[in-house]
Amino acid sequence: MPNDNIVVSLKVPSLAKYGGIVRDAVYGVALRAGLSVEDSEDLRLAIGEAFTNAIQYSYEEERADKHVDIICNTANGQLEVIIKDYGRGFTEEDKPESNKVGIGLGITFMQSLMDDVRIESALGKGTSIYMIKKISPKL
Amino acid sequence: MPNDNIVVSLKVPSLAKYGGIVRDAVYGVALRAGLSVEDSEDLRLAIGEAFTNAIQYSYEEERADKHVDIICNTANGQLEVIIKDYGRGFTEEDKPESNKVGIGLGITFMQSLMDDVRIESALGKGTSIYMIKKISPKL
Amino acid sequence: MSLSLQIKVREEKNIPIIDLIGEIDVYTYPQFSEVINKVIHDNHFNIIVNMENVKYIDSTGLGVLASSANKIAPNNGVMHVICAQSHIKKIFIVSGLLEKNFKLYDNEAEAISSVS
Amino acid sequence: MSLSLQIKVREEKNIPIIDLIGEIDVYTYPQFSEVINKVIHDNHFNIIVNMENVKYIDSTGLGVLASSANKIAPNNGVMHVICAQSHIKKIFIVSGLLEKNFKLYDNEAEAISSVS
Ligand SMILES: Nc1ncnc2c1ncn2[C@@H]1O[C@H](COP(=O)(O)OP(=O)(O)O)[C@@H](O)[C@H]1O
Ligand SMILES: Nc1ncnc2c1ncn2[C@@H]1O[C@H](COP(=O)(O)OP(=O)(O)O)[C@@H](O)[C@H]1O
Repeated sequence: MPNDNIVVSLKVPSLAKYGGIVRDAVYGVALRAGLSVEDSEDLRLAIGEAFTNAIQYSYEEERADKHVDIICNTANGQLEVIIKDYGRGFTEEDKPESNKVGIGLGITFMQSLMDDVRIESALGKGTSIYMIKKISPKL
Repeated sequence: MPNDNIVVSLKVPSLAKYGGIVRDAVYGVALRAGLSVEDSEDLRLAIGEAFTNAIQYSYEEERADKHVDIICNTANGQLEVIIKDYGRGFTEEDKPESNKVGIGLGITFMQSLMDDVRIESALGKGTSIYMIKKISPKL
Repeated sequence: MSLSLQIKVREEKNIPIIDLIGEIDVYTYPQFSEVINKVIHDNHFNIIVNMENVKYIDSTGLGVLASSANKIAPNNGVMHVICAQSHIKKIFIVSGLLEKNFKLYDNEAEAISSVS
Repeated sequence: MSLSLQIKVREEKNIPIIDLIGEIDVYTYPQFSEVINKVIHDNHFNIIVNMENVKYIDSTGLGVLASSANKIAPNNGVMHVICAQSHIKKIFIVSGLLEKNFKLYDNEAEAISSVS
């Protein structure tokens, strides 16, 4: 169904403990969109990394009163997942200090696991990560 | 944290196969809100019944282009979950014919498992089911 | 997470056992309905439904069970349901089905010895 | 679904084994970090981390492992990781950690016989 445009969206508070819900929901959408279990696991990790960054960097601390949006679009043989935070944002020149446990793997993981990753970020406005995984026809 | 107002919302297409994602997400929110495993399982079923009704009755058939909203609010020691569809709606006098497999248990289950259930429905506009489960302090 | 319900049918001492794994809901109940109707069509009136590995069942799944139980009732058939998990048992209790031709068991051995 | 990571520490042939069950992410990694730091503080330089029952680990969990591996490196310590599932193995491969003082095993017997 190449022209079936399916949209699933999820909004959670900017709190670390909601990561599991986000990852499970996106994994479930991926399976239903026709991604293989392996590709869906890859997406689970990529989404997990983007959510972690939203939690660790968008505000100084976890915020129950702020939120993160996750939007999944299935159309034209691919699944696009967008993770949006409304926090500080970053540029090459102006980045929050890497968290002590960060080993610079988050964005690397996203890029190596997804077919395409695009980052839109504006200081003071927030960050949106667009990730695309192609739906390969089942063998 | 009685005044911590946590909001989680989810929007899925009006398709039967998204039920699992809805139930798992609401179950996850319930655990995080401090509900016991047993109460969270009750909520899983109540939400499942409300979602099933949205799928079976709001339109003549499943619709990828229509959607169901699920909104979870945690505040004042209770979790409220709202399921909204934008379909035909119903009144005591004007109801869609009960589905062949329906045995009139859906709303009964919701009422017996939740602390409070309120139904708002308007013909041609849709149906919203408000369900409340109190968060009992852990023993 | 598996998307589809897994269903297997086997026989023990001539009694059909339907093993269900996964979730029975508005998406998957038609599969379950098809399988159980076939079993009844083969003239089995005592049926064991093994729900030990069922994570979720709602009124759509109970509806399939209830209408199947109605079909076997004229032949004194009984729907024998194995379910170990308390939240699944609770659903059967709340549903009122246990007042009809339904029996619940904690495990397969119990069910088989009761039926045969 | 369990909300918190479950962690147990035991010893086999004087080698500490950290059993992890659940998900290691931005929410749960501090628990893991605390436990592994305690083990290192007790002067163990060869550590087995059993991830057979880990459903998910991301860069926060790998960060804990990487910094622990750095701490034991001066004593020729090695981080021995048991992981059976392919999607967890893949994360270790992509991370580049296997080029450092890390070793992967398919099961506990393999890990123990290699360390002792
Ligand atoms: N959502 C975000 N908001 C603000 N800054 C971010 C966000 N995501 C990433 N960054 C910045 O990009 C850097 C690189 O991120 P990443 O590749 O995940 O590695 P790490 O988290 O280990 O530093 C982070 O250190 C941070 O400065
Ligand atoms: N979301 C909905 N939209 C329209 N009608 C509904 C909706 N939910 C319930 N109804 C109506 O209410 C009736 C009772 O629902 P329920 O208690 O779940 O039992 P059943 O589905 O077995 O009939 C349904 O038969 C239907 O007519």
